[in-house]
Amino acid sequence: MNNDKADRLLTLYRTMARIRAFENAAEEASRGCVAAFGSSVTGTASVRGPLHLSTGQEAVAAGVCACLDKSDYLTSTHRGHGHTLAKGADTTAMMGELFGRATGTNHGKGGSMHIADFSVGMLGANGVVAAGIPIAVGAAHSAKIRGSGQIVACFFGDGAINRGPFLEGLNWAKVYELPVLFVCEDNRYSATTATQTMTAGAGAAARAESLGIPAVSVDGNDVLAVHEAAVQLVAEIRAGFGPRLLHAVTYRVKGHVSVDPAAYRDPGEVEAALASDPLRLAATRLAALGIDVAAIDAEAKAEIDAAVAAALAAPYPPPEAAFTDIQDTGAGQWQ
Amino acid sequence: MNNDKADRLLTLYRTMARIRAFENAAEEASRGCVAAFGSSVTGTASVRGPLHLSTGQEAVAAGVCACLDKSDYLTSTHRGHGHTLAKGADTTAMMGELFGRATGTNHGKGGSMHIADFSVGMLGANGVVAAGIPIAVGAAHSAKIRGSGQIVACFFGDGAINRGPFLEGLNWAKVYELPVLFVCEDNRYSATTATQTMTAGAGAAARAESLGIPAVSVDGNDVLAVHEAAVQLVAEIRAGFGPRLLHAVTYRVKGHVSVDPAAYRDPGEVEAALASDPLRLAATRLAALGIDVAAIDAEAKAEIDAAVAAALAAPYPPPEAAFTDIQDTGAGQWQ
Amino acid sequence: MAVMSYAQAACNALASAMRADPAVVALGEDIGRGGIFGQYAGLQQEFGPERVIDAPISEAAIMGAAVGMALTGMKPVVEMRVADFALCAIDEIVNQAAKNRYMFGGQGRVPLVARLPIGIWAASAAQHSQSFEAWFAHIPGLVVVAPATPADNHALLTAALACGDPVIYMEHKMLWGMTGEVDTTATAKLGKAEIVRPGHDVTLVSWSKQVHVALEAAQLAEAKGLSVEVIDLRTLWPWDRATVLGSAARTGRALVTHEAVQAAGFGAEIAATIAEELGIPVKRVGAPRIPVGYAPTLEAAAHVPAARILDALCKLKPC
Amino acid sequence: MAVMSYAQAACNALASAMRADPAVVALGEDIGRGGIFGQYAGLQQEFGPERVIDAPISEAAIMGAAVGMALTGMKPVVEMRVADFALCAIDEIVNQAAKNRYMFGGQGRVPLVARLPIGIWAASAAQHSQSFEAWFAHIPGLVVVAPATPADNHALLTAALACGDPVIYMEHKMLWGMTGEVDTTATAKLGKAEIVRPGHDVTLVSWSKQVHVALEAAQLAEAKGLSVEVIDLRTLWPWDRATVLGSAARTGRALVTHEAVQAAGFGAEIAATIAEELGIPVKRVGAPRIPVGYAPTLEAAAHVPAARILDALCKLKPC
Ligand SMILES: Cc1ncc(C[n+]2csc(CCOP(=O)(O)OP(=O)(O)O)c2C)c(N)n1
Ligand SMILES: Cc1ncc(C[n+]2csc(CCOP(=O)(O)OP(=O)(O)O)c2C)c(N)n1
Ligand SMILES: [Mg+2]
Ligand SMILES: [Mg+2]
Repeated sequence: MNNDKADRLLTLYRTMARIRAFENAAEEASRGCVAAFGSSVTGTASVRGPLHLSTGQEAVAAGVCACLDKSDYLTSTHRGHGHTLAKGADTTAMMGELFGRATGTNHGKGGSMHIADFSVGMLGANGVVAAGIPIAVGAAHSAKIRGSGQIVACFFGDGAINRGPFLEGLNWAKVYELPVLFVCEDNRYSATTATQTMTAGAGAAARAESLGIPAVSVDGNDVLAVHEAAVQLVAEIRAGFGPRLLHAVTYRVKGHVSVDPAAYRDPGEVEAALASDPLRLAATRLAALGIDVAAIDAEAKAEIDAAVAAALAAPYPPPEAAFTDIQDTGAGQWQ
Repeated sequence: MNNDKADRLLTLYRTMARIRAFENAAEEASRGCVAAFGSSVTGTASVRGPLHLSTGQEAVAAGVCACLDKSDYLTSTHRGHGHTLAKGADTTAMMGELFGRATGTNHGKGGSMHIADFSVGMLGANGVVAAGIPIAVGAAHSAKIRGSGQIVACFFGDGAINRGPFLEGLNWAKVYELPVLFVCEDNRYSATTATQTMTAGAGAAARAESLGIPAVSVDGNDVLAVHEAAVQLVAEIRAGFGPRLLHAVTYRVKGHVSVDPAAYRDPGEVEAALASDPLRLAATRLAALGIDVAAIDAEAKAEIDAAVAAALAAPYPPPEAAFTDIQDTGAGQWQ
Repeated sequence: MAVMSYAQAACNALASAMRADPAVVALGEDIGRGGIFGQYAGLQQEFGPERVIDAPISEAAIMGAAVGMALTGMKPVVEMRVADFALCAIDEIVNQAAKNRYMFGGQGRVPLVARLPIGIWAASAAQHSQSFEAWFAHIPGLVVVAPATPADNHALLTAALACGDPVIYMEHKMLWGMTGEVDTTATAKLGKAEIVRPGHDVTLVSWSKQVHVALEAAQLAEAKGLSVEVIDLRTLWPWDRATVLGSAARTGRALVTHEAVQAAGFGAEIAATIAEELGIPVKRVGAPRIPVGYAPTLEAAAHVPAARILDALCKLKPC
Repeated sequence: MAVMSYAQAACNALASAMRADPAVVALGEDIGRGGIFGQYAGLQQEFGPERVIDAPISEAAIMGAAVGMALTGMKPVVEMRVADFALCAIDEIVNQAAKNRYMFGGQGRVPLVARLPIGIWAASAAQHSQSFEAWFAHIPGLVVVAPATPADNHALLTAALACGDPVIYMEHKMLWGMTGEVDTTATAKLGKAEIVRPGHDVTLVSWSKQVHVALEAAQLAEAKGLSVEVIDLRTLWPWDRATVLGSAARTGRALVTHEAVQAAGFGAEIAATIAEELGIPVKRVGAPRIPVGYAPTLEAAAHVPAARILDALCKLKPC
């Protein structure tokens, strides 16, 4: 591995470590938070409501977002912390949002499922599976019309490829040769269902190709592989060759939401997946180059600990804020 | 051509001739009927409202439906007269429906866009593009659960493959290996738009194949070719091999609706298409075998003339009928 | 009589219907593993994957397929998980399921029950908290049901499965865990409201989880000397005009409260009808026309608490 | 002042907006060839296919893409052809366009105008005839506009394009060909109703094509000695409470009529509000809760003719 590549791996590792630390802290802060899978709300958690963790999937967010400029756009899913952080959002504001505080990226209006940071081009997580796809396509269409040179990274899960907007969005992107990178973050599950059992044919890449969209599949736990594939695809997109799809195979290490014990899964499967944890893989490679990640991990933890402390100390939005940011036309007429 | 084949062609020709006569009569009865494309309603036509003619596309309906049993199901589009007739519906009841009469297949409640004849398994035309696809899949799923041996023919246009339900329905059909024949009746237009310009990739067959559904493309104006392809696909479906797709390329000879002059098309293109008119092609082949179709044409015309006369003589549904066939629960509570 | 949760009651009613009638099937995402709220627990084990059908994330196809099944002899129960996701299947509900029987002149019927859980679910923000009952009440062809208790979830789901029309069946997400006595032999008639608390000063109409808030407000009002009659509508379409108008005529004052946004909510229909028919004082208390925010302070603003209902009651009759 | 059709007026307003602001684009099926009602005639010739964008038959993606465009600096006009097809894009309207600004804490705005033509269109049956204005009035975040004349279609579309909020803009399909004087420099304020006929016995509120039916009924009532004040609401959300309540307080009686199904229609909101605020006699006349049938006899049953309005007027004040 040459120096450049080692540097790149180090940078990518740092992003992954920050995401991992963020997810761990969010999970910790969410215990007892949501009524599902037999759990009920205790009301004491700092992070309330459904919390979808991307633990174990960090390589996809890190590898792809490292190819993006700040002015590029990104759309995400319900599982969007990693994408948001990797796109450059401030973790203090992010944690503030998960805690529902006025200091959050969305001033407490969205929470985990709707985390967004428009200031870094992150146009929002989305609570509706596949709903981000047409929005990404529209943003790419806008970039093309405006000749801005921006591109869009559009993340979605493996389950999303069975929803209509996947077809409609990809078809549109190809018809208008739009600058968008579709990223299927394939963690092999859709809530409690093994996605494979509900998916006909060879999956995301084959579907994209049937629409004339070139697609590449990678090991989504190998951050360098993800990054190199993304670099190539993004270069093609920036060169004006139209949309591309990246299919990154990874694994959802946690339950669907933080309270899901995921008892429907074979423990052996989970164990095998943990063995190819993306941080561990990258750390092993870095160790072979004589680089120890302990300091990076510690730094990441310190950053996130500070974010949690700040979130805990921050105020909730005032009740009046429930009536702002809706619409100017008719503002005040709430009945 | 052997005798069997000649007989088959003759049968297919008869169906096509009946559809053609039906469409011609409907067109005639609709002049001045609908406000669009610069026309306004004169109010005098017998067939009012949007009328989508399948003139020139008869080979697809005839070729496919000849493989179906009466107990098999069929779902259709806004352009459904041909499918309905070929599935075995009575033309007098059909014409009655177009005329909005109480004697119509739907007792005047649907009209051309919603023509249906459940008694022969024809589950309805549909005013919403692609909406018939999931319904067909559900009917096929039901047939499979009930072990009835029925199959479903699901017709849709080339424009419909860009709507989400196309993907969702085909994926579902393959996941559950359902007995359904998807038929993309590709007349190369979606209303005023050349479908090709709005369609990415290689089209219906490629998309089906990406979902693991075997697909066959045929010249949709060659009724024997359509029929032979359908026979093969239907045999596979009946044998339990799951869904299949037939892509039949034809041409929409008329405007999108009967009042559409289709001025957006190159006259040369239309002329070329007329040269490969499916009835003409079949008649030429039959002539080569010494069979003259004039008698069949005359018979078809007589049948449809009688249907028109019957429709004209039939009463409109009584006003009270506006309040029947809605729901039993709460019937009578209309406000 | 057994004590069951609201989720179990529905599960139990569905299991009984499936045992009695092989045409009843269920389809939806994640239901094979019992549904994420346990509202299908054990059903796939008992009835097999052919009748408790796991679906891809394809709401449009789920609802559309259910229409196709219903037309061809099945009685599908369709799971949408939360009503907000049913917005991905609206054409299938409104243009297909609701209109099929009419549009095709009565040739077919669509006996399906679509479960669209409504309501604010703690900290679930704008896309998982909506109550759309007014939308479906506006659509000819649909029956709209919203049970408030475990017992009603059993009896009304049973009635919905038997009625033969397409039913929008709206459970409330915050009620899944609510327990209560359930008589599994009890029957209910769709379109019949229930007077859940008698009173003589004001008629207070509600449905779903808000019935419990209404009862709370009625109790607070009693302390102030106001006797409030609380009606649980149970079925929103057809709604029980006789019970509501009868009660309102007796008390001479009416209030409607619901969790949904007040503007163009179903409370408007009831209030307008009472005003038209009786010309008596009438009021509504629904949610403000704002999305549901995530932070507890914001979410609180989207709720319709007992205190607001009490205020309105006291405006109708000073107390 | 020029005489234009309702379709031309919209076309003209859109062209002016596109000339003035390069961010305004239009997208939808068949609009490159002018739209099937001529409501985009000549626009692609003038502004090119980059700004008058032909779309595949992909309503969900059309609306979703418009949200993405609106968030990133464009002002898209979205064509849905008929409101019935917009049901294929409801998640995109309700969960995305309407909620984006709020859910993301005001980081973005969604200045899009979605054209959803409503109404019974001769002999078009159940899936091409619906009026859904009540649905959108129920959804926080959306502005709802329904012009009744060519002049208003010009002025209100111009206002909608300028307002910066997501607007559900509902033209009536039977009005496309209606001609009238249009002052292309006139402006309109969203949320302002207009008293289109003054009167002192009853206030009659309507919108869209039904305004013309209301005027017809008012004229019939005049012949019977009843003086009817007709209000064209123009914007359904925000609706002009001051004008409506002011008029109703003056006349002491109010009637609302709309073409949409009466049950849970927007008339309920107005009637309920009047009853709550003024406690005066109030009535509604909307369509029965039935789908629109194809045969002329059936279609007639779904219409709300002047005679029914007159009946209701005479019930409010014997005449
Ligand atoms: C339209 C819609 N249907 C259902 C859901 C409920 N739901 C939330 S996440 C999820 C699974 C999504 O799977 P996938 O796309 O693979 O993403 P992952 O959760 O694995 O990241 C489901 C079914 C939803 N949010 N939206
Ligand atoms: C969801 C939806 N969008 C738009 C329309 C309007 N529309 C009716 S037919 C048609 C074109 C359909 O093209 P295609 O599927 O190729 O069928 P064809 O008309 O060529 O038979 C369109 C856009 C519709 N009916 N439904
Ligand atoms: Mg997944
Ligand atoms: Mg076509």
